[in-house]
Amino acid sequence: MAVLKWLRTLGITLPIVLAAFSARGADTVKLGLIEPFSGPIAAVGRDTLEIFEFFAHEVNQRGGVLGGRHIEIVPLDNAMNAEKTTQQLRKVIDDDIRFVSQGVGSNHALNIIKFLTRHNRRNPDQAILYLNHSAVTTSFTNELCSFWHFRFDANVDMKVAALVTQIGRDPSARKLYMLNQNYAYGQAFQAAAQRLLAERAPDAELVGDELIVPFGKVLDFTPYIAKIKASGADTVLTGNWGPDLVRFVKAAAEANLNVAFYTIYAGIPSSVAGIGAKDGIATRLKQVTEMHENDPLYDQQPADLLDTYERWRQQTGKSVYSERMRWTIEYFAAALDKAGSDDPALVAAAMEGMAMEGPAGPMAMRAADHQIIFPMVISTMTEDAGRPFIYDGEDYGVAFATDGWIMSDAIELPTTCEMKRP
Amino acid sequence: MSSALTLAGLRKSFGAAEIIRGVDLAVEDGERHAIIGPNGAGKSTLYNLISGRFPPSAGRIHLYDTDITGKKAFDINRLGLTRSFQVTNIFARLSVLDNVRCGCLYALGHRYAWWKLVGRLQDVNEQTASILRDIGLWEKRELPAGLLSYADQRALELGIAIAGGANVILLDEPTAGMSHSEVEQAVSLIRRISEGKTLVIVEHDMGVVFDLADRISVLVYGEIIATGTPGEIRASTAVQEAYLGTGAS
Amino acid sequence: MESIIFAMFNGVLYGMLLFLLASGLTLIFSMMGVLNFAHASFFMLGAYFAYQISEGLNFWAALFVAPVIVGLVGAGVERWGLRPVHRYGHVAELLFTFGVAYVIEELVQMIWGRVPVPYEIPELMSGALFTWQGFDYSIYRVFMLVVSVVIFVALFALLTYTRIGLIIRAAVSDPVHVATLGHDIPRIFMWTFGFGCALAGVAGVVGGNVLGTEPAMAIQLGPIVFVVIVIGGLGSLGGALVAALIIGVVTRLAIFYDYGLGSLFLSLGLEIDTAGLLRDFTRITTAQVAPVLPYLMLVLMLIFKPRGLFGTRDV
Amino acid sequence: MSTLLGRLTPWIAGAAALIALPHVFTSGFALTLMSQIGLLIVFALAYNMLLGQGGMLSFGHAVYFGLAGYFTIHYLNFIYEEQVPYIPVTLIPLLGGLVGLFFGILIGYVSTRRAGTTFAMISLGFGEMVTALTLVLVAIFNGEDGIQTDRVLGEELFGITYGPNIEVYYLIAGWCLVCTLAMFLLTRTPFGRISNAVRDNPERVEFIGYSSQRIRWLAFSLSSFFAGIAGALHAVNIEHVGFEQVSVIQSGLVLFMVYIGGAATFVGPIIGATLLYFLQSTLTGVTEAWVLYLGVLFVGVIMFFPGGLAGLISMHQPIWRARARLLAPLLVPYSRFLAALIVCVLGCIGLIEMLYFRSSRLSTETELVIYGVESDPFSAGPWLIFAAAAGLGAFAIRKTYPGAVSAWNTAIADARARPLG
Repeated sequence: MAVLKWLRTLGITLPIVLAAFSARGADTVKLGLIEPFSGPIAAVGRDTLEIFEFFAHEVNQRGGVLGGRHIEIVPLDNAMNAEKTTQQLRKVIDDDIRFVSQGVGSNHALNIIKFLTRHNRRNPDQAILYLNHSAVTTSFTNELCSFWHFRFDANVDMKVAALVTQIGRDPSARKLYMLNQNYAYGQAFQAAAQRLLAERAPDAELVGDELIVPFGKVLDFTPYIAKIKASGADTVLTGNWGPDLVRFVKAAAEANLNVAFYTIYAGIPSSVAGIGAKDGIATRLKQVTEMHENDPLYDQQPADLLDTYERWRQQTGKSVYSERMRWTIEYFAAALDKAGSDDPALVAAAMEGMAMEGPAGPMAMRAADHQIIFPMVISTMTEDAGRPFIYDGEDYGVAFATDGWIMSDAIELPTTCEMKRP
Repeated sequence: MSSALTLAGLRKSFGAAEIIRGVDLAVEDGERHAIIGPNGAGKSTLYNLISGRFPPSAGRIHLYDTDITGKKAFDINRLGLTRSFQVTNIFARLSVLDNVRCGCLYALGHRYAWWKLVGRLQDVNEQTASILRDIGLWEKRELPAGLLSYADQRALELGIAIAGGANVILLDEPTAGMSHSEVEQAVSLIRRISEGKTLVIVEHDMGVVFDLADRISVLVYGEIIATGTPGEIRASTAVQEAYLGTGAS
Repeated sequence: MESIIFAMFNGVLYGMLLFLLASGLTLIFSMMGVLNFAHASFFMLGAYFAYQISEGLNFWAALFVAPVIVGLVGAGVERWGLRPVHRYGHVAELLFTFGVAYVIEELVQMIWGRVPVPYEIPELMSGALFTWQGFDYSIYRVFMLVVSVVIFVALFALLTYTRIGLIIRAAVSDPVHVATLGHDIPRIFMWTFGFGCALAGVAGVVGGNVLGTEPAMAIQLGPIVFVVIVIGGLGSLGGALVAALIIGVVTRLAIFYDYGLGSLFLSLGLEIDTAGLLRDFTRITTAQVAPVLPYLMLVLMLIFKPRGLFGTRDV
Repeated sequence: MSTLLGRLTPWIAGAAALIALPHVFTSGFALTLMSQIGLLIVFALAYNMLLGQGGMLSFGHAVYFGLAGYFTIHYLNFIYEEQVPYIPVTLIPLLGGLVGLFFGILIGYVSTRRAGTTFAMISLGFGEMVTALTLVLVAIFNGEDGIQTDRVLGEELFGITYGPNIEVYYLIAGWCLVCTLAMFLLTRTPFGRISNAVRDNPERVEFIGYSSQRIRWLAFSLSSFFAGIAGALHAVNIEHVGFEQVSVIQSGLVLFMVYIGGAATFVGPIIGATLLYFLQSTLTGVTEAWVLYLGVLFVGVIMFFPGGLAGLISMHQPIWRARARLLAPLLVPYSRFLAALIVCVLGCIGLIEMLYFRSSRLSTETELVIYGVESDPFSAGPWLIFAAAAGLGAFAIRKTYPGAVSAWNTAIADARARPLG
């Protein structure tokens, strides 16, 4: 069966690649993608690369940018190692690539921001622009904000705002238990939730607030489950990801803990695959995303976009789970055209304030801090809600169903950014 | 007369088994003292107690006037007692030269120095060279010690032990496994190096023992049954019965 | 009071899983003097094989077949990998198994991909067996406990009362002598290693679905298992059991009695600047450092009792 | 005089090479690569003071490398905030070394009480503990994000600012040379020799007046000192330090470098660090299976060439020294064996690449090019070819290996038979 699948995808993709090869010779606009393509979390980096290449190809098929030039994605492996990120940035300079994108690991994002700030100050003629597709540390668009950085994902505070707003709407969420990873990201999640809960979910009482050692160091979550049980909580709010989320949810399901899980990252492939359908559904696992395939709004998207999605599913055997990476490419292409040049400074200027139609209404790249603002949706893992979650051709027998949308005004938070423009 | 090494009421048990059962012995300064006894009599254990490999269960050990009971091996060595091993115990990957050199570094006061180069230490170089010539390994000084022949390794074992110039030397079967001619060479070597020092030697080859020793102690089942000059030991009926008798007949 | 017992019971459940993992490692170490760094990798192989088999057949088939396959793989690694390295000493053997751990992790990724596989608890046993303090204990939890206890008893009996156990114990203390009695020591070592790996495989089968089956599970679990056997005393099966239970219970209690280090410093009269670089020390609670506690215990143990709880020999 | 010149030749040549390299490889990527290799050489040599010279296998030596890095970054930031006395960046590595030394003395006291396997386990325990602490103590280590700095403190001697990477390269090259020389000289001190003796036979050392524990502790501390210098250089070069730098993965990498390069010789770690980091930086972009190849190479070295690459070279040194012509008869059997090895390896690589392609290929990648030829992993042809190559190669290895070994045996016996001279 598997072989058949491969053959099928091969048949579909071969013409695309041939087309891509014929375009290679032409003058392209290069976008360096610095992600882990080797090492323990290579899967995430490689998935990102696939999405970028797919949607860059879509843009190129439509006629490219700047009057026919193609966008070329240049993968640069950082092996999830900070020094490799720096090394790849120097390669980017060597090869005269003027645009980079990255999103996996906020430590690398921070490195890129700091590196480019120094580099662009010292070499204004060779400035490089950074498109951040997934690194969520809030300070990147607050005190650390930079003219050369644009974020196409909501930051932690915004995601927490969305989750907390939904908790405020949820009449069954009365007693809330927070559990987060004890490092910069988890602490930011915790702080934002503590700040926003009183205001947005006044009826929910915080009955527990816990930090754990991150990155798979906690092997057995049963003592935490026991504490949650003892606290009488009906809702869990967690920013955990990776094994820290998978083991947490599995332990809760095994103990028949009757609570709903509000999370950020429940819907990414490694979470769905690791948690599995049964445990995910039992814990009413919720995620906050920019879109999902079973939302009523999905079918109301423009026909050509739906076509593209369908092609994506056919070609890759994967669900559509990160819209924001598509936007990153779309924004990039639109800004290039608007600037009429591939000069990073002009492209950055063009991107500021740029509006685009999102899945649930307009979204905009806020000029003040280069943070994109868009509506977000909370959805719950269910057994059957139309399009099942697929990854690598495997049907995981689950889907996400919408709980509610949080519109831009509820997500947009003030920024402390004092943008220095060149 | 002062004793170089004094053992008083020494005992050692491993679990329920008592291997050394109350040994009293005084080795005079400057004498060559042999300890003989059948296999399993506890000779090696006795050496291990004296040299600090294990602490004794009871009793005291004195090196001259210093109580060394229960001291660490390196402390005892620093006080001037050295030993060789029955099973060759050298630094296999170091060169022959370095083996001997390591043996004399501490005694010559270079201790743990990490700011001096060994090649520049005149005193060490001289002493190493003289010992290498003594033990007949000067020609082979650059070979890794692990590649030496068995007899050469035995000689090197001896060289390491005496390199520090310790006053009291304990040798554990230095001629074990050697051919007849090798034994002769070894004996003359031992005679030379123990000149002016105190030597205690455990040996199975009775020729060697009677040739070398000023006095002999007989260890049987963890107890010393007799001590005396070679002549006295030869004449002792107790020794004859317990040990030599079986060997002689 | 009941909550303490409750926390301790949870600790025992977790500790027994740790023991299950450590038992094979201890067995291999006590027989061969080899510390198998790849042990957690064989655990991971057990989980992956179990996943594959339960996809095709069912969990019960996996429970019996997967460990056998892991054991055969382990025996193969010993025969064609470890045995030639034996002559270079224990450190080289340790290095070899370290390399094997790398290779196994990569092979697993090559075969099963880099994302977790959905290996789940069998439907039959996911129901609750009993409820205590409002906490449901699934049948599976108890099943894990039973498997661990059975393995411990069986191992103990095997080593103490059987002829094979006698030969194995003799082989440890005097391999030359046993060899002259006509026993094939390399062969015994090979099967010992295979058997130890099979035990890790059993742990993988019963633990993989609870912990999550993914390529990083070996590297996450490996160090803690070493802590168990070092604290217990290298080569002591009973020590491994006690250490595993202690670690299980202590980490549980640390989470349960969430005690802040800040208050400890205050009671010692130490004042820490709450804005300076050391501010985290006032904020940390024992629950947050629970996973680090075993390593702390390891260090303390090595300072005060370097041979471990029940260790009888040096390495 | 001529012998002194002879001894200095490799050092002068090394220095000349370090000066010349950035003029040969001018790209920023190459400069970063060479800078990293330079500091990794220091780290690898420091690690080899434990493994190769002292017989201590550590799984946690990155702790001293990383902690020195954290300290360096903090110190640079404090200089900006004028909270600490100014130290020129040129001398900052020394500060890192002292930090490494401090923790080396502290942690070394506990861990060097044991040798062998127990020591290895303790080092692993400390490694895990410190890695976990970097995530917990956010104020000091800033968790996953790590901490950053700007290495440009202002003008130093000769107007150097360390803004341009070339200046940092020369900083690293200079320190690398100094540290290498220092560590080389250390092997020739009483401490160095006794350290070797402890490696070979820790028990015997006790009977020539030395405490083997004390020697291990000293070796551990000094090694941590140099690891700290390397960590500080890393911090200056990358201007960032994160938990990866203290983690067991970093410790494992340096172990691989040292062992594959050859722990028994002084130059082994230099070869290992250069080769492995170069391969790692270039191969990761080419093949996904890089880590697998690294693991297999490591296992292969342990099983067949425990002396590592440098060991392979140095086992021919006695022959070379005795008479260079004795090497001639080795040529044919060696090339036979090498050819067989290459065929087998190429076959295996082909198989592995196809397996990887089938298991984790992206839909946007549709063809697999191996050795410049498009190989379709979904048809039998390439599988048969590569399997045949691997099989035939393995068979040929079995056939040619004894020949190579016996040729060496003959040559070495001839060489040893000649008198010293």
